[in-house]
Amino acid sequence: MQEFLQYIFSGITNGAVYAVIALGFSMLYGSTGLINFAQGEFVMIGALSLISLWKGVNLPLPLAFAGAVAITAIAGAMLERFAIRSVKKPHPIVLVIITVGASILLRGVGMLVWGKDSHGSPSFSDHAPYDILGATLLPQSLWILVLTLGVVLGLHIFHKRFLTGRAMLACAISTKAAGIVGIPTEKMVLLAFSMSAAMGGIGGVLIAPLSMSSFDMGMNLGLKGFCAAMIGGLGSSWGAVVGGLLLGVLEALGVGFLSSGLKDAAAFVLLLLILYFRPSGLLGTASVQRF
Amino acid sequence: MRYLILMAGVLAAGFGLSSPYQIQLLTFIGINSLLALGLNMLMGYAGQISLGHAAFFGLGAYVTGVLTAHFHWSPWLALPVAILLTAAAAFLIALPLLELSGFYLGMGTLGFGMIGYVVFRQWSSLTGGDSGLVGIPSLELGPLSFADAKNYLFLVWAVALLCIFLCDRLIHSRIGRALRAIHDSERAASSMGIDTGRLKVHIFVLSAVMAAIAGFLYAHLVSFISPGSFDFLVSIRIVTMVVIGGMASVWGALLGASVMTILPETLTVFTEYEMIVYGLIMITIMIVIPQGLFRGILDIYERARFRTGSIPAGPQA
Amino acid sequence: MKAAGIASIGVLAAAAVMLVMIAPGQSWGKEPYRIGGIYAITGSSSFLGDPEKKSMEMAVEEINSRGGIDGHPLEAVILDSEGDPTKAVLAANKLISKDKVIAIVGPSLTPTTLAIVPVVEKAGIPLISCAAGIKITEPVKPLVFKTAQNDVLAVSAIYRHIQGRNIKKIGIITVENAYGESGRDQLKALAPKFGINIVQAETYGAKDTDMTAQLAKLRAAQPEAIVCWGTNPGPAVITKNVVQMNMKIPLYQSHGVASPKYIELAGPASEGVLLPTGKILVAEQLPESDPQKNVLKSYIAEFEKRFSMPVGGFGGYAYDGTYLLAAALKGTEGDKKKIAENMEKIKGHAGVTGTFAFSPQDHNGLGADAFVMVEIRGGKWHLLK
Amino acid sequence: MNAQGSGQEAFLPVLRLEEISRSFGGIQALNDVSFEVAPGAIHALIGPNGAGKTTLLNVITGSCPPDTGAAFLGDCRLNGRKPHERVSLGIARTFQNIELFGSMTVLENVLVGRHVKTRCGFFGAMAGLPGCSLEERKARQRAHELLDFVGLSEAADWRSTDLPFGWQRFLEIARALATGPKVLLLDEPASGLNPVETSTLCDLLRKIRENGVTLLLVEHDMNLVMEISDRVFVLNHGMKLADGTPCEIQANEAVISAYLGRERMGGKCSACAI
Repeated sequence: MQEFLQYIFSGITNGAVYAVIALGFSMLYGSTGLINFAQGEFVMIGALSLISLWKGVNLPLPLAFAGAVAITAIAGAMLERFAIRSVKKPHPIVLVIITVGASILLRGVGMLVWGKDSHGSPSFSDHAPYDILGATLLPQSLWILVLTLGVVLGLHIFHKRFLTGRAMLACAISTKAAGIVGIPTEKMVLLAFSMSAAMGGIGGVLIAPLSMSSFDMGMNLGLKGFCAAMIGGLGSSWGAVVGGLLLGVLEALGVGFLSSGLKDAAAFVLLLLILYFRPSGLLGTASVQRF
Repeated sequence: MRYLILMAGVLAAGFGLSSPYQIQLLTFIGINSLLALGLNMLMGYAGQISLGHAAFFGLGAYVTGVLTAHFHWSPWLALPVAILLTAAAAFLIALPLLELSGFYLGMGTLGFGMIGYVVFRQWSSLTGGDSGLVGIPSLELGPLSFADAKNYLFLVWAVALLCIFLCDRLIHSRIGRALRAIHDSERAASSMGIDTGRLKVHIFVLSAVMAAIAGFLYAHLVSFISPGSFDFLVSIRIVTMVVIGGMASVWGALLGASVMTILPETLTVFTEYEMIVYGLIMITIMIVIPQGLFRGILDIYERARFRTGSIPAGPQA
Repeated sequence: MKAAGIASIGVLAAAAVMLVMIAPGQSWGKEPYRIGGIYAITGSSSFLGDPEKKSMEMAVEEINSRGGIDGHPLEAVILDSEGDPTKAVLAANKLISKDKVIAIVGPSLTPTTLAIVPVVEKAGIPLISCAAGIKITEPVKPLVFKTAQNDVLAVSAIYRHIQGRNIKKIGIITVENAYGESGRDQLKALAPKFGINIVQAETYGAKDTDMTAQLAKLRAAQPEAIVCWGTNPGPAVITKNVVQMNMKIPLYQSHGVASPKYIELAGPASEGVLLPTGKILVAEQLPESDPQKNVLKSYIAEFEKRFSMPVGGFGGYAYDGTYLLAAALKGTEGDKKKIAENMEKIKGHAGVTGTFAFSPQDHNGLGADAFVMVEIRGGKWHLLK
Repeated sequence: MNAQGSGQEAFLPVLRLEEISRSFGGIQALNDVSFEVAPGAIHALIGPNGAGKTTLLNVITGSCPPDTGAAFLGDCRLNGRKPHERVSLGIARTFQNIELFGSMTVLENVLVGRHVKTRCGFFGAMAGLPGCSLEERKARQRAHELLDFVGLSEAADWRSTDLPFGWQRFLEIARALATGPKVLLLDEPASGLNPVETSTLCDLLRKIRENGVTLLLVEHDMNLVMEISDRVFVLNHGMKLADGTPCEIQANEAVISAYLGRERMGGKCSACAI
């Protein structure tokens, strides 16, 4: 029981991080129909920026948090402005390769800026870990969970309540029609890119105190986040959350009841099963035709 | 004709080159060409992406590696086994996914690729696990020993040329037309009586088999394999070769494979900046000539081939 | 006077420039010995390759400043494998055919080493690997040597310490790569010899972010100590997790974390962690009688001065490799076969990693004294016993 | 069904729909529609927008399976057969928004149409078997004949999407004919054509009928429908409203009130006497 609870805690902690990263994938796909393979690199930038701003520059945590997210958002906006928008005939595969190129580029930049070593970061708060029925719950896990839910709720409200959010949804449904009714579609794409990059940045900020961060941390997290987004249903915010948590918990249970070496396989077997039996994802409704 | 030129080129290079480094590089280009060619058939003609081709590459390499190193089979016996196993795996992956349109195959292959990677690492009693599988013998055919780097170069390129030739033939046949039709309009292709799902499964299997052959050649060339050579990044690299070279063109695959093999070798002079330069080059190529290097170069030729002058270049690949 | 001084400086500078331009052929009476280096300078194993490259460059300069080998200067050509076997094979071929090296030091990793072994054997070039894997030197290949300690030595050191504390049940957690796999195999193989029972064996991915699930499973098996086998940053995360989960049992790490980075990453959680390491981390605590003391002192001083970064345990593999190669080169006039033969004759060579004594049966040349056990106390390495 | 068929008429209907229903969500697109298509004739399917014409076409081609009811081609029950299987059985179609294979030449487009009439497979093509090259030669010959037939032989080597719009229509028809259909379904073949092209189309459709291919066209151009159709079906709100010769339809009160309203029907009854 004690172990089981520990697996769940561990799974939820990792899962919440996957969820935030998945959210970035999902919201970009939802508004532009694009899969950004550089998403993991935004996680890396977020994590390392936080460490630099918080520990290096000694900014207070909230400021460092905001700064790190802002840096990733700017990186995302630059990716859209200088690379994605420059493509004249945007065939999806060409755009995907551009994001792959961007991920290599960003990793290179990360290596130059932060070096090849790993960096650690303290937790957001100094509380001692909680002991629940013998299982340990880290305060950082609570932070991650709360902030993840906050991000999803924020996104939900943005899409439902704000004019810009609704305009973005309109672009997702039909760029042409949105353009005709006067929505600046180019700006919307730019905004979608920087928002999804910011999600990646938040994921990085959340994970930095939990683990060690280095310039090459992005790919693995990006893949997991992408997997989570697929499981939950691309384009669905709540799907991303469900997918992320499910993936995290499944991995932890895989460690507990199978073998730790097979836990990555477990994630991808789940992905295949979802594809076979429910291709639109657990919560996905949109017919997935692009790419 | 083009084959003759290429063949002459390879022969000249083979006999002209004395540096084992250049010979080895050319051999790797041949192996990568096989990989890119197979994936090009899938991406360029069936309009599907595979993000797990490294797993098929690895399957080919590991099957022959395990059979020859552990069980002392003849490589020539192991080759058909590798091909059959890879074909079966590809068939099982593709069957449920290719019925659906969209990018499901890409996602499925991504999952398959990761699972393959985990299996290569975890089944250590057979695969040698993370530290790799040693003792894969070199190839021999009667009195001809392919332990000699030059002979191996010729072998790899003979296989690559044969595959290019066969694929070229296939593309210009009934099946190839059907594939291009699927790529242009799946609805219309289906209304022409083309079994789109089945054909896509077939081309996927073909593409996986070519990757397996490349894996076979790689394993016996390096005589050592480890999971790191078949991870997700390798899958991405193969996709990149196809796109950079140009989709829907066997020659584009060749060009893409060459560029992507030589580029990292030449970029080492940038040391710390290597990744940045590499990423920039990829992005720039895609922005400037999204149809790929080969198409980009042949644009003018294409314009001349169709009578009217104002044709947008290349198929919308 | 002043003018003369400036003039003489000018002349000196010009001479120096000319020397550099026509060097090295002119300044030395003899042709340089060109040797190759292949390291994972970039990529995920750059923590190994980077200091190795630096140490090799350093060693070459030191040797040349002492007059080279039989009057021949050393010249090193160093390539990056990025930890990729295919790239390593290409690099080896490039070194052999283009740069015409007479021997190679490196690569950094077991897979990259195993990948280039056939290449160097075909070319008849001696190879001194910096990787740990036992597959490299067992079975013995005439041309292949290595300077990194076999994992079996590290495992023995840990197990002896565990035995001394009268602990019988341990849990192990190893990283999923060649290093962790080799460690896992040795940990399992040697346990019965020391009367130790491995109650639970777990693994973790090198890029995993949280290992509490694995540790919970370990805890359930109720071991009396945990042995973790990996390279940074994973073990640092595990160290933190162990403390967070309030597991009050000794934690042993492998020599893979033996760098100041580990203490920095794990922070206060590293207090009391035990690990085997080469003597480099505790050089100043060694008794004066230790044969390695002088080598270590000069290596550490030179490395920290030159690169202004703290020294770790990995660069020494390439440093020793270069010096061993230099020793073996004496009197060979570049004959590759003789280099290998000379290597096998080297005895009592005090290096950074240990005291090497090669033989035709032993191409690693290190004994149990290559490792000492240290404990982390107050953020510092503390030599035990 | 044989008994029914032989008892009713002297010939077997080439295409027969029995009580087809199909709904999308809450909308009943087709409701219990039955009709028969006689061989060797031109049939038209008309009805106001949203009457279910295209859905019916999709039911026949198999891209939209019916909820209930059955479709037959001759003796052969079509239900459960995939679209591409139906093509080899003899059902070909064209699209309302022309769907050519844009990367191919005009000739190649028609050659794709020969797909079901040729056999050469993966290995045959790769190995270059003599049977395959022979088959390819024959296919090319047939494709040239068909281009001749629709009057596009001049443009055989053009890229298909470079053809003027009207010609693309004819190419699509040639491509559909290449599959050797028994029944050819045309989805609004005259839309977007100018009057000259429409009359050429009219001639072409008659020529196709003379070659023994049954035609079923969905069309809005009443002049065309009334001029060339042998029989007209009228759909309204997913139900069959009327079925008869153009003259009968023009006279049908229900049709006039429901579909044509006060508008006078195009074409002259005398012009379409058979």
